[in-house]
Amino acid sequence: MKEKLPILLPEIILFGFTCAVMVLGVSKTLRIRQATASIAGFGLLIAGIVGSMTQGEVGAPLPGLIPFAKPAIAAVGLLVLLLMSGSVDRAIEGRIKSGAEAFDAIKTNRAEFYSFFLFSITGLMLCTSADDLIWLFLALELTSLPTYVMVTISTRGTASQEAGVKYFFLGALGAAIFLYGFALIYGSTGSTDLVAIRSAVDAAGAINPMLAIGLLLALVGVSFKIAAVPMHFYTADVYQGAAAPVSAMLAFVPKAAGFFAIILLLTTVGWTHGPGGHSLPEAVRAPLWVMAVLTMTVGNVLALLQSSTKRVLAYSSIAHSGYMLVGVIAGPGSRPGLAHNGIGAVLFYLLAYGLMNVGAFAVVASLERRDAAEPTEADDLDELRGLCSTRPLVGWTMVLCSLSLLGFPPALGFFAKVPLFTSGIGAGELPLVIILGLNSAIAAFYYLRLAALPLLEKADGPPPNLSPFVTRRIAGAISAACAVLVGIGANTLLKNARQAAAMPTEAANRARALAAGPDRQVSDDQASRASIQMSPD
Amino acid sequence: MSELVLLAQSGFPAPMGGLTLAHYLFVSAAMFVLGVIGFLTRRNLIIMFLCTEMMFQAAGLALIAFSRFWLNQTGQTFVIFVITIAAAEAALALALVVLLFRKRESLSADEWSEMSG
Amino acid sequence: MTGLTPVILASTGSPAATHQGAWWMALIPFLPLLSCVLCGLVACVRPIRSTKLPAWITVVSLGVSFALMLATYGQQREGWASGASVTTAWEWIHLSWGHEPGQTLIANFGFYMDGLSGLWMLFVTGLGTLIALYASEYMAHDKGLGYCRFFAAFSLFVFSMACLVMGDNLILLYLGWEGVGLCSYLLIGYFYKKPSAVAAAKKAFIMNRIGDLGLALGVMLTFFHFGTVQYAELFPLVQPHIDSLKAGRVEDIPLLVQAIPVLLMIGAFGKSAQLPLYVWLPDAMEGPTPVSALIHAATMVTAGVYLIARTMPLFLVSEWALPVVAWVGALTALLAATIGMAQFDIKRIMAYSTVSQLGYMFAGLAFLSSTGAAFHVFTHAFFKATLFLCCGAVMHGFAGQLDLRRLSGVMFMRGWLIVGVAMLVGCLNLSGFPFTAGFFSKDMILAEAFVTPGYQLLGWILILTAGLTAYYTFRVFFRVFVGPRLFEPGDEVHADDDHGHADHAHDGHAPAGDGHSAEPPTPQPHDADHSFHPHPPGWAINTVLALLAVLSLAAAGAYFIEQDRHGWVGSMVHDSTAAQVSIGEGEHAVHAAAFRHDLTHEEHAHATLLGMNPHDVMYFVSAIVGVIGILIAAALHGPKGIGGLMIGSRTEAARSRADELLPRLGPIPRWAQHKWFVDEFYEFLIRRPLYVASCIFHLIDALLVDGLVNLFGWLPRRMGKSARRAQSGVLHQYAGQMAGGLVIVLFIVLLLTA
Amino acid sequence: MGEIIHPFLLYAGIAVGGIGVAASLPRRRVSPQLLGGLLGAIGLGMVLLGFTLRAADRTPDQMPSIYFYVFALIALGAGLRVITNRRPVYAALYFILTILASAGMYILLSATFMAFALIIVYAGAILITYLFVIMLATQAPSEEETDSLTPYDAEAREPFFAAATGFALLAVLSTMVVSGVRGLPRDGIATPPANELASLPRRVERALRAAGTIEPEEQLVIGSSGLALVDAQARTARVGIPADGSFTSIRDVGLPEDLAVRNVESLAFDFLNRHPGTIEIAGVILLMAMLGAVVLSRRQVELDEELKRQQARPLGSEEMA
Repeated sequence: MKEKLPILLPEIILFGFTCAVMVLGVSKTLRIRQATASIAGFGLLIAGIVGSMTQGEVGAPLPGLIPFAKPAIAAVGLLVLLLMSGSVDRAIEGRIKSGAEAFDAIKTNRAEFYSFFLFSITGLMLCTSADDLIWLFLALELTSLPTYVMVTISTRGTASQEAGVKYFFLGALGAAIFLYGFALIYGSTGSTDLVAIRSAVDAAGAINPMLAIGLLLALVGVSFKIAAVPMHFYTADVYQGAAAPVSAMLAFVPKAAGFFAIILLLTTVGWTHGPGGHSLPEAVRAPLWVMAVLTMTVGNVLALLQSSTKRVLAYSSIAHSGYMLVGVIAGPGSRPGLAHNGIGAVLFYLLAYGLMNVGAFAVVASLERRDAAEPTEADDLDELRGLCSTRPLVGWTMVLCSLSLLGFPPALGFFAKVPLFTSGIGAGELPLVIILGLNSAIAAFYYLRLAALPLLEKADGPPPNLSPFVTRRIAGAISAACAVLVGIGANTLLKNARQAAAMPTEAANRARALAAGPDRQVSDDQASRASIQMSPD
Repeated sequence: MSELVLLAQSGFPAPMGGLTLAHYLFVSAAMFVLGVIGFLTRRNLIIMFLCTEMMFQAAGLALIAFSRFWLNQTGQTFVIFVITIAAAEAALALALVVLLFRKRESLSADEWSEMSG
Repeated sequence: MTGLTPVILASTGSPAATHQGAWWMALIPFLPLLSCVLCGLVACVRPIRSTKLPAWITVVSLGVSFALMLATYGQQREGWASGASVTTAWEWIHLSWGHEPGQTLIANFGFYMDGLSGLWMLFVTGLGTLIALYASEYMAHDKGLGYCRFFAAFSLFVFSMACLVMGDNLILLYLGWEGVGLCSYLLIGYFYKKPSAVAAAKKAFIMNRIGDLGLALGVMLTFFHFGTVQYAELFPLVQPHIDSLKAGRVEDIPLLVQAIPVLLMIGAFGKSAQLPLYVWLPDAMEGPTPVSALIHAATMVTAGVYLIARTMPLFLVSEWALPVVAWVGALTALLAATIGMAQFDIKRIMAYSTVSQLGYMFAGLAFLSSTGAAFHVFTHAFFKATLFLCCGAVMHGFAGQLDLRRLSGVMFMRGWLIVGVAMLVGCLNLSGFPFTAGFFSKDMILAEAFVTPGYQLLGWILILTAGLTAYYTFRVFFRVFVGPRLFEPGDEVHADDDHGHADHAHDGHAPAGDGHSAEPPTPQPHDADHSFHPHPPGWAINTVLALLAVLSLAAAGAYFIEQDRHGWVGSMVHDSTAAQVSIGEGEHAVHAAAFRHDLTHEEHAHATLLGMNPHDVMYFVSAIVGVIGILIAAALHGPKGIGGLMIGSRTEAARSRADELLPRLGPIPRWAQHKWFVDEFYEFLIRRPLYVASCIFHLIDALLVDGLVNLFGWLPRRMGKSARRAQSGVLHQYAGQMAGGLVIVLFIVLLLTA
Repeated sequence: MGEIIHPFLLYAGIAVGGIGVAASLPRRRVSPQLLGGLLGAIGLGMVLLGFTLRAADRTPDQMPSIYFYVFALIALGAGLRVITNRRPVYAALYFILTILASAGMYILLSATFMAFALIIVYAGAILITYLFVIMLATQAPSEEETDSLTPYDAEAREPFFAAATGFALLAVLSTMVVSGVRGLPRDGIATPPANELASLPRRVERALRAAGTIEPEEQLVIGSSGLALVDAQARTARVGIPADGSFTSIRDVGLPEDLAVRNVESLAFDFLNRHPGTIEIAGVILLMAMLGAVVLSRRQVELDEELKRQQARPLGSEEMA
């Protein structure tokens, strides 16, 4: 455990800040309550910086994952937090003080909201540090349990509660499924340590049917988190019912956790099967293939029919998961070279998707209608009409983000999607890549609509009001800027992602097996000898 | 046989045959499936959640059986955590259910199906 | 982010390692980008939006860029002799799909600095700074969003131009190429409420697209064949092909390689407004004048010259690529000059003269005189910017009046002296008056025409053009700047000193400026009953004009520095990838010519002009031709007598002695005035058939393609409708479907493991 | 699979069980719950019998004890009642029965600690909370029995679809699991048990003293790593007489036969040695759950607008003061 502490430093820091936010949030002083968002952001920042300085874990299933994933999580997390913050609205607090408005928990004291968010991010980071099924199970739960609460309390409407109950109950069903899968994986190998499972699988030679079924149960259960077929049904309702900032978070945090979990789970069988020796075992690959195809297609075709922006984004989020599954199926690739590493492509895509997607949700979050007694989110697609002229910042955010999500060159989305294609081709998954291409074309129908509505159409009727929280628009603008500008540095990021996805070498595995021995005492020289070794570029 | 003696002497029971394991696993799988069926058929939110608890329990039984089969304690350790998570989930779920009940005066899941498409 | 990677360069001639450039070299392009972003931000902040802040941001950032460029020059000048210095800001594109050469595409944000790019960047940033300063006053009437937009696009242009010039690979060059095209489009269409400006912007964009397509194909083909787009790697790979051409084994060179220069050439013709793609440039004068000065005279339009100079080795692999360039250049020069002679809009005249001078540059490149071309680019940048800015000052002062028939004696009005003198300096340069910068640079090209065998005829054409240039240049000068002080304000009459009204069509020219009206208008004397008073330029414009005038004269000095290496420009060009052919004059030319034509020294020695060494005699020939042109202009358009120079005895602005001469020439002047009906010809030859074709294709499209597309659109919708049934919103149904899906997935596994 | 159960028996049992469960799910009209329960029991019995027959065939010593059948029957029967009983309270009580039966099976699987932990934590705490909530959220039953049933409890939703899906799942699961079990190593020993006695010097010493194998002044030698020098393979321990920081007259003695690590001890070793970080995560999750429950239940204090406004005023004035 002691040797694992430095790796867990970001999580520990984050948890400390979580507690601080939790405690300060019940302060009687308004200013302290208002500061909680900044404190949370500060915590994320520090955790990200510390995470980027962390060395990869020797002998972990994916040794290089942490130095890439944790800063990336912190970066997207900061953006989402920015989108969420501002809920502590000064004006409302002032009105409550003067007695003009009733005290309203949801509008004033949102510190618990931030602490749930930090809990969830902590869980996400713990997912990246996972080397054990038990750990992974707990990390996944820590990621998703707070989101259930956040969805439920995100707005005061019954829609949020409906979203909460759907999300929670189906999530519990998913959790039970992957827990059963974990149990079977343990049962078929006798260990919960991912690397030890890998050794057991290698030693056994063939894939035990119980392992296959356990792995698939686990994958299907976890695919609830990434909103992949067949566990995707909740997505649209939940995204629609939750407040837009929370939906933005749902589109990144559980999804990233799910992908980390899927990748880590698949390292136990490894991409060393198939005729060429560079793909997943057929029993795992074929179901994943079907899932990927259905996920992309279902997400895209359903998004075509929606009239609510959030639902469009929800279905598109399903489709994006499908795209990423292509990279998962392709695996780390047989040949060196940036273009072949599907896992690296997935990690990079996650980051890119997180960055771009916040902007799209920020648009919804920044617009509201004040017709009713209570302002409501302007969620209808028609509200986007002519935004570029009436609400330029918000409108352009939408245009840029949706073009980037579409994968329009030279935006970030393009640079993120290309490696998925190349890795798929490199892994010989040509039909899958063709379907991916077709789906990208279908996606153009609704993404171009999202881009054209603000840009080309004229607003009919008064434009929607801007929400009082400037931070939401800032988050959107940053996201749009990322979507446009990060593409320039895409190569460096992609390279980092590829390094993060480097599979451990045999030597590292052996050191790990030694370390995982009965008394878990690893001598210092063993640990230092087995420094992280990655295959050369 | 010396291994068996060794096991017994170090506090472990004798190894379990695959057949016995199959017995337990079948019971576990049946319990899991009962949970699934209950989740799909019962409309009462509390019962639905009870069914997910049953699925967790099925996983727990399988873990204990595997732990016995492999003669290591990992499975039992896992069950401790499973119970912990089950407790945490239950706390949240029950709080949610109470919230929902106050809203609609009903525990039926069908009350919450306004969003669709 | 700024990882600095040293790159090994094997230069064209002798392999030499590139130096690692200083990291701050990367700031040269990025400061303008920063300025662009800042201008955009200023536009978002209401209180400071309507100040001159964007202008100052731009001026300062460009100024710092220029200073950095000077520092780079000072620091690295010596090093360029042995190879370029490269600074890689960060990796941009790095795709590999295998280990074989040609299976890795590397295009970084790497900045490549050698003599050629150094020369270009010096005047791009320097002139950019000055013109931004000028524009700060010139555009002041438009303060607000438009002002921010203008300077943002202006900065973005400089960034793109820097990428174009400094990029160490063809992809970055292409990025910059598209970038400058975009900025040009944005700035031409700056007065977007004016239909003619929008039309001009569209025309420029479309014409440029044709060229860009050529360039894009050329870049792709280059990568396809050589497997790299980085100069440092590319040129050594080209060398074997050059060698085999030298050895006369043309058949060894793949046809694809020979196609590369043709495609690149098309790109260059588009951007640099050469035949047949030149028609957009005169129309581009719809943009604000500073833009015309910077983009459409000094910098962007020379990108084509830069492209050919930079990729000169690629042009040497084809036998006929350079001759085509030469002919196109010379004919463009002549054609544009003839059109320029008959125009009345002074800005358009300058535009045609730009086209014409660009023709010189291309011809110079084709005569293997990169030095001459580069030198002409360099001097032209200064004096043409001066000329344009003078026109702009006139336009600014006279409410958009640009018709030379409606202005006269401007130089002698109060406060216009600096403008007049600057104009005179510019005109002298342009007409190649002895000992001006333009004189030396033009000579260098002309002389080479006679040295290079087979180009004698072109040489004569170019000499003729030089005479015509002198004529139309001074036609403008004599009619507008000297003579009786008469004027008629343009159609943008506004309250005298009130420039506050925003974004109207302010910069247009008078309708009569097109010269379509048969009857010349009658200008009114300035003391007529009219509320309009011309307002002379302010300090910013005057400073810039004075500075530019001095600089454009001083540019001649570059000819005398480092004379042993054909002047400063020559030495700069020599230390670049254009080096191989930068041997502009003297005995080097022998090699240059022999290089392509297998000539011996003896044969070459016979290349003469009027029986003498062309290099010596050219000074006299061109000086004489130029002076003759000026004299003709003086005779036809100048004021009567020497004394008339001060006040002028020509009492009318609208008429000149040339008008009496014109009817005798038949329809030719009218045709020239109508630009030889080239636009109409294009209309007839290209647009009409295209229209007919498009109608046909539209039918096919509607019936067949639309059907397919509709099917493609219909199918997902249909699928979506059926998939939607699963999204009933009922928790149990979702759970049931999830469980069902799980069972199906597990069944697949069962089937595969059984 | 044939080695463990005849496939026909397996699938027939599952099918019968499926029909039974489908039959016993609550329906608006009379649902044949008793018949369904019987069918379910028959199906389950067929499968377990199939297992047992093969076990008796091959390795009679590996048959599970009779208690297993009892507990399995109770667990699954109670589980069936959980999903078929129309009254939520009874369902929860039946679930407690399932838990108890599971705990019984845990004991059979020599997981004694976990068995009691399960009963205490699950049956004792979690399920009681469930009962509380059920009682809180259900209207008080009136005189007639049927009235107390809410319609949503009285009727199952699509019982046949659910049963078909569920039992298809069971078929797949059991097929894969059964064929997977066959492929497991015969004795299932992956790694030899760790030498945990080395970490328990006091207990070893006490056992040695009780057995009288060591002299009163002798003690167990503690190695530099803080562990006793106990050799689990040879079942010997090193003892010596302590003398100012070191040991003299060191010798190896055999360990008594009955000295063994208890279940709770070895579980604790595994739990604390190998999963310390995981425990912390579990703690974080519990904290989060507590906060979540508080937040969710705080939200339910729904005041009407007027009341809110009234509350707001004193609140505001307090803050002012």
